[in-house]
Amino acid sequence: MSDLEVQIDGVPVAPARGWRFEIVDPARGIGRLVNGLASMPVIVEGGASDWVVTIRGRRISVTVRSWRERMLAGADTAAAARAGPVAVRATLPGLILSVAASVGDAVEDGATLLTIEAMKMQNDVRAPRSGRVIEVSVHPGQTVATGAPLIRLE
Amino acid sequence: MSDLEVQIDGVPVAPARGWRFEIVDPARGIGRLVNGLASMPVIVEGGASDWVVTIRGRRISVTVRSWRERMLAGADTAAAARAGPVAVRATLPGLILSVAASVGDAVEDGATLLTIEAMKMQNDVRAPRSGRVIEVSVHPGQTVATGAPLIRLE
Amino acid sequence: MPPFARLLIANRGEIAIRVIRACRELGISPISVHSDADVDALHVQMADSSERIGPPSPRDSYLSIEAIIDAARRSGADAIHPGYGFLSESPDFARAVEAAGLVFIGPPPETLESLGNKLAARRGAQAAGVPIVPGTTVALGDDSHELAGIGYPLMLKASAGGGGRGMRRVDSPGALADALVAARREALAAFGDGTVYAERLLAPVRHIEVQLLGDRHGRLAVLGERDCSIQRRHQKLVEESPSPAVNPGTRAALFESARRVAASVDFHNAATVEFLLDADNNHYFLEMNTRLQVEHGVTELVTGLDLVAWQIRIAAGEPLADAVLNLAGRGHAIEVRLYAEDPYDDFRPSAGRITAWRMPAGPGVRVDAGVSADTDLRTEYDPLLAKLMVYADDRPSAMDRLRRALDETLIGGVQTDAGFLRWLVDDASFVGGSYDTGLIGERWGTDHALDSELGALAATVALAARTMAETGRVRAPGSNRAGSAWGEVARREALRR
Amino acid sequence: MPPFARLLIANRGEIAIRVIRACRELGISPISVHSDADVDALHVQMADSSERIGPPSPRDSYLSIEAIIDAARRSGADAIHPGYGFLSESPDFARAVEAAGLVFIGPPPETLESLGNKLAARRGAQAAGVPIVPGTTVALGDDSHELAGIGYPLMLKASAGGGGRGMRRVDSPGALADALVAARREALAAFGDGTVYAERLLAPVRHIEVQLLGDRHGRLAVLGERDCSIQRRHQKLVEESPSPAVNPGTRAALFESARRVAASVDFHNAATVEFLLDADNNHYFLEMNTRLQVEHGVTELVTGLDLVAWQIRIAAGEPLADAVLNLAGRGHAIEVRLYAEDPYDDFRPSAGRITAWRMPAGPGVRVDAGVSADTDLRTEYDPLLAKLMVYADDRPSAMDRLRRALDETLIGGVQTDAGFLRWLVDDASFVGGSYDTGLIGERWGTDHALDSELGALAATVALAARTMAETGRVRAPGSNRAGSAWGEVARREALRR
Repeated sequence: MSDLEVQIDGVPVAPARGWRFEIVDPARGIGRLVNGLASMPVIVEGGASDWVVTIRGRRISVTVRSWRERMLAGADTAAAARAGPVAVRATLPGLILSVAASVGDAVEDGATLLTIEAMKMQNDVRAPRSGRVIEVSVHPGQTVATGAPLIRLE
Repeated sequence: MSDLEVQIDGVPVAPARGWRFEIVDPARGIGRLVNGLASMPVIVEGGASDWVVTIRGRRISVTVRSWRERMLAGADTAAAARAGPVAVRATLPGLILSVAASVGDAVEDGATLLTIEAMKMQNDVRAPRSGRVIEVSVHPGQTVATGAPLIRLE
Repeated sequence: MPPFARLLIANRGEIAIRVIRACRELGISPISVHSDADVDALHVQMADSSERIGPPSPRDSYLSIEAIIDAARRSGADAIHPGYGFLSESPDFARAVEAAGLVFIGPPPETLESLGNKLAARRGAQAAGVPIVPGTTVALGDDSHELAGIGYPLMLKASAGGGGRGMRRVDSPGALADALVAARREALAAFGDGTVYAERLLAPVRHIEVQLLGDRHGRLAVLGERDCSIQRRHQKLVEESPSPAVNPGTRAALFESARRVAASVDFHNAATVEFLLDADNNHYFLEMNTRLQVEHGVTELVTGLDLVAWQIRIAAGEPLADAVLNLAGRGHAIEVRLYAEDPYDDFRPSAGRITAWRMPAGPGVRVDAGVSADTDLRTEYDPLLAKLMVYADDRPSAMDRLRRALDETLIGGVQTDAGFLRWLVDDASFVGGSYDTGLIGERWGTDHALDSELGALAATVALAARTMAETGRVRAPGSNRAGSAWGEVARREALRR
Repeated sequence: MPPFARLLIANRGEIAIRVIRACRELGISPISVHSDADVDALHVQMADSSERIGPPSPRDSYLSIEAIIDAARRSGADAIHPGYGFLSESPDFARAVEAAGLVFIGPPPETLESLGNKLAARRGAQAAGVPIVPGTTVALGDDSHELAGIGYPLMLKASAGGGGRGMRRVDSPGALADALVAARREALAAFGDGTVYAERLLAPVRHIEVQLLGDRHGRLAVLGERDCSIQRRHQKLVEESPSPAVNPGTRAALFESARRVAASVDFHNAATVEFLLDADNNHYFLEMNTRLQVEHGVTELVTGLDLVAWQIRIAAGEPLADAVLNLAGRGHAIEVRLYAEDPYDDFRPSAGRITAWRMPAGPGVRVDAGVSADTDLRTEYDPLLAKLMVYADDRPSAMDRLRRALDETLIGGVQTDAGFLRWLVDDASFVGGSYDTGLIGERWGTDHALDSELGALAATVALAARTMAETGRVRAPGSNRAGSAWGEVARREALRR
């Protein structure tokens, strides 16, 4: 157990002193944090090393890894850093309203690549880093599912 | 399927014409009855041949048996009818307040045998049929669990 | 500033949760108590912390003054709310709380003492000029001649009684001697005091009560009446406010009597004065309960007030606001109590595990529940599961809302009185408002043969369920359910740590 | 006698359920409609029957006039309630309903037509002597000189607009031309009409609206105001009544303006007149919505009325009761909207399956929900999950109650705005009542780094969860859950039969 390390956004985090977690509804992941003087309802979802904890309405992604898992993950990240092109994918299913980027364009980090309508709202999809557009996989009027590749940057 | 027979209180019952059952929450046995014009929420619990259906707040025990199950059950009932003594058991856990019957008493069908306090209320336990008391297994002040034998009648 | 820092709730179930919610809103940290049977109870989960007070038997836990005072000391509470039932009207408990340097959310011990003696309360009301139910005002001896003037049928009642215990109906002089022996024995067993008195059995009669709030500065608010005439075993099942039987003149008379009774004792905090109302609109004092009533929510709905918050504020010395003193109710509220009881078998208590629990919601609906899905109902405690309350701008709309809310209510695993309540909202005497305390005996009765239409519907469901189960499409409760076993282990271990 | 026998609800989610409940209480059989995405939806389960109206895309289902009229014919409905959004303000729909011989629960098609044109509505209000937001009253051409008198910053708005679409803020004359092109394009795409107009951007300003009910006999009830100033993307998140910013004089002026606007059109049924209120208590007409508002429950709580029941009764020709005409509100109500949106990422919509769903209950709490545990949130539809409303006798108590209710609220599986709302009830400008429409931008802002205390608590939970999972004591959502797969199959099959 002492082998387990907790990270949030890649930063190691120590558990809160004096607090403990009690499960109330295991099927739904509902529980509470207690410290003898106060209590706070929480929800936990996930499994293995990837957990999402909801406290006071905020979903917090938490990684809990053993030493062995950390070693393996470190290798993955290093491999990813070496790789070149990056695929921009849809984070929500929706309707492509417009595509601002064309193959060959040089785009800056944060530039709007295209606009998706989802949940009655127009969402701009932005470049995750600077680069050159090497592929545009969608066109306006098309409906895309979550995870669908939209654009590739080199 | 046409092999299945439905009984309530030992009497065969035909399903309601025009109504069908839809399950809504299988884990909790929640569903509804619909006939195209109206709907009614229901709960179903149980398994195999023994079911309890709650409609409009009333729990109704329903037996659903195949031909084979009916044959086997018929044999059981016949055997039970031949048997002599009957055990009166606690239907609720509680505290024995008083015992009215003594070994050797001849009691009438419906006579009070003893009184149990359960859920803050005094409940009289009555004779299921006429007979002679051949055993008294409890005494006032004793706590009993559901199903505990209280008295045997011959 | 919150009136208290930490408040211990010496109760369980829905009323403990009701007080927890009031504490949260007032900025007070709520502390619950639990017997060994209640480690996983909802009221434990919702509090900031919970103290063990003993084994499941109420005598050794929720009724143990010593265990509760210990729990309050351990947890650093500065006040104790007793809820209703259990120790809520025990002068010894109130004294012990004060002796421990804590604030008791209720009236002074002396008031509990004098009103706990029903005979003394009858004499007090009579002295204050309030009509009482005809009967004796001193302890009954063995001489049946004392009762000659009352007339039969009559009721024998325990002077130390409450909650329907130690009551015996006597229909003729010949039955008196035996009944007297039985009533005394029952009263002695239940309350440690065999004193009984007699009241004429009035019928038809309605049970009307008046809600009071009094502060520690002599100010008294009269917050309308509740009609609690629908009862089984002398215990309430349904309450509404205003009463459909009370006209403005009668209301004024009831309020005046309630004020007089309150003025005759040293009262503060929340109390209810109970009356019987006969067909000619005469009212008779029955008793005064100096605690929160189960049915207080009905008054909250028509007044907009939070009675529990006011109880706590009053105990902390806060004066009643002027707006509370001059409050007029608005609209109509009805409460029905969801009990684990079988209305098809004389309202006999049922027990077991709740497999499904769906409560109604939406406009004008309030649910105060003490249980949820997977709660195990124990026979040691009161079978009240939840109070379903509705509010609307008039009585017919409230009735329609109640019917709708009951149709949304689903409880699986145990027989409840929901089927009776669903019948009730279609019953002409309830809908018409002309009912009295005899409703259940006369109109619900005891013959509850299953009608063939309901049987056919149940057959449809069971047949479909068996077919679905065999094709693996449904696993209904009753067969083993994944997860729950683990859950229990985890919960218990966490609490024991 | 019920006003109608069968009523079709041309909507989905919480508002469909709200109308279903009103139907049940009125003795009307409620019929729902569903797209292929909504076969298992709560509003389908709660109705007496449901008609399929097309594929998931709203354009082909909930916005298809033909499909809905067909569904009404098939099901034998005699009236249609449009809810809000979708076709609720479509004159074409209202006409089609009437042409089919059914009753439309709303105003006449001509009224929808004239008020749907925001420019015409501005002119109408001005003609009725009601102050309007400074700006143009005719369609904007390409000449920026028309706007010289308005001043910057200004807002471009679509004349056919609603719900925040087709709006563009312009900060300087140089940015006008591009903004005009963009606003026209967006308006044309959304509403098929590219007409835009300009209004001065007033700030700081509050958004106040007045609730009206009018019957078919010329009687009008003014049912108080709601403060809807807390918005993101020009859409409301929080509403309360009464407004903490409105004093009696301003209230009388707002009510008078609302009456004038209503009198200038042929209006009956439910409507809301929206105003902006500046720091000097000047009010300016914004628009009139002739339908039920999302936030109508806030008014129901302070008035005790059922607005949906009145909509249906009015449509059936019933006159407004005298008591409704002269109604004064009581107490204070606040509504917060639980949305599947990420407040830590600019309120971006989120989607997924709801794994846990616990709503608050108890005194003064009302929840109108459209989803429950295991609901799949689809991106085609509005991300509103539920409306949480509280009522108490004054604003501070309502605020305490809201905080308590939010603390009882638990939603798993998707990010919601619950964290923002929990922050809001501790925010000084909201608690103090001094907020304006700039609150989210100025006080919530965009920087939401996780504080270390919250991170440490999350770490505690995740570490314990992993340990419990490894010892088999808990199986959290995210790993596969037994039962749900079967359930879906069974549900779908049952509905297709």
